[in-house]
Amino acid sequence: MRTSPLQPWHEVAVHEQAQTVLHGASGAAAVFVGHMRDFNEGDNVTAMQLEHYPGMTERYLSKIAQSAFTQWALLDALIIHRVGELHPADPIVLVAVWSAHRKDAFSACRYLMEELKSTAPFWKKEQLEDGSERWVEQNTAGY
Amino acid sequence: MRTSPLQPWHEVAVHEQAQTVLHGASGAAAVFVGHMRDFNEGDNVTAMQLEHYPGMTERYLSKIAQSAFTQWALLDALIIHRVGELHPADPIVLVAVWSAHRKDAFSACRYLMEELKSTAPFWKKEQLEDGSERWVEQNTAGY
Amino acid sequence: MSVTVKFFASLKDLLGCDGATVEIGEVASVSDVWLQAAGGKAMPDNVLAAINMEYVDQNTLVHDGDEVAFFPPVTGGDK
Amino acid sequence: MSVTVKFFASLKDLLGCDGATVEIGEVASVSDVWLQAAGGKAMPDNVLAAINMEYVDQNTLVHDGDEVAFFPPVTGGDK
Repeated sequence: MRTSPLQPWHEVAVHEQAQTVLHGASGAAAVFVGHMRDFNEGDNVTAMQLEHYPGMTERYLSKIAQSAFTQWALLDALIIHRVGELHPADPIVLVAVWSAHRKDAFSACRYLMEELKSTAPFWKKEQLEDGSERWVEQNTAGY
Repeated sequence: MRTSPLQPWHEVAVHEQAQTVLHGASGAAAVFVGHMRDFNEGDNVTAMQLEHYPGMTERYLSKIAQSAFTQWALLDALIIHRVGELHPADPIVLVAVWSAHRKDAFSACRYLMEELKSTAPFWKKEQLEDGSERWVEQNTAGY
Repeated sequence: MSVTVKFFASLKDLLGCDGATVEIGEVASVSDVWLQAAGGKAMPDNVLAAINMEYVDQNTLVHDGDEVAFFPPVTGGDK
Repeated sequence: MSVTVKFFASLKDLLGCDGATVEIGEVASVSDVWLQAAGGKAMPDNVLAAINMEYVDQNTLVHDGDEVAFFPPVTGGDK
């Protein structure tokens, strides 16, 4: 959980450099970064408050990661999620996975994102252009 | 095509920063980086020569990218591939895709990698620990 | 027995409260805890619940000392 | 007619040559070009061919001025 701005590509580079066990063993890194958009459900969004449930959110991120490690041959994984106030274009979430093979890296990275989105307790309150605020309480149907 | 060492995460960060059209519009970046492993087909590998067909390789990378843009709602894509001499842990290939939505970003990133691996003309000559060399001419069955 | 109650996101706004400690009879479910803690306000549709940071359904029985949380659907965002 | 021939990777090693310009009769397929250019060496299994940087099969006819390339399977690596 990160309350300050996130520089996702820098985080990945630093992490990968430090994890010497990856060097030569990892053939595949799959990374997803979610950014805040300036438009949602037909409205321009100027800012967002990202709330979480301290303790439970970390617990579920850890569960999800453990589950990925049992399903695929992974060497390492890194998950960082912003909380607090965000603005359009700010990175919200980083999921990075390292494996010997790309199939495992891709599958695990996508699984981690889908599970994170559906089970980790995060809530978004959007601030719109007209100054009003709203909680985002439904995933957009389908996509 | 890149003959000098590749710093993939730095490339992605710089590209994303420069493409201001992404800022606020892109909700999802999916990135794959392939690294050289120190072990292949049961042998320790100390170096690798990556050969390509100048002109045809670029042509096929461009075809693949165009095909991805027709299949998914993408905002941007970046593909960089090393050629020349590589050593274990060196980045070989970077594929990065930006989209409003994660589904498109993930699907397109994976598609680009699979197509790149199966159609873009690249050949690997491995140098083994005992000094011998061999061309890698078959994809490992299945995975 | 006594349980700690937490409300998150829009429920916190709805109830004007982010949590409380409530006293409740020995046999009580998660929805009984809501009735006790929410000051008579009906539970909105789709509210999720957790006991001690694990998802549970509304019929699950609570135990003395439990932390019972209520929150709206998680909003990881669209796909 | 005249076509430019290129060999890549292990074929270059096998033939000791990375390319040539060959003269060939007016109706010639890709495999005819191989026969002409490879100095009598049989074509290994799985060799791929391209004309003017587009994949073609071995029966495709070539035209004057074409660039005909032969190479082993591309080795993007395992999955």
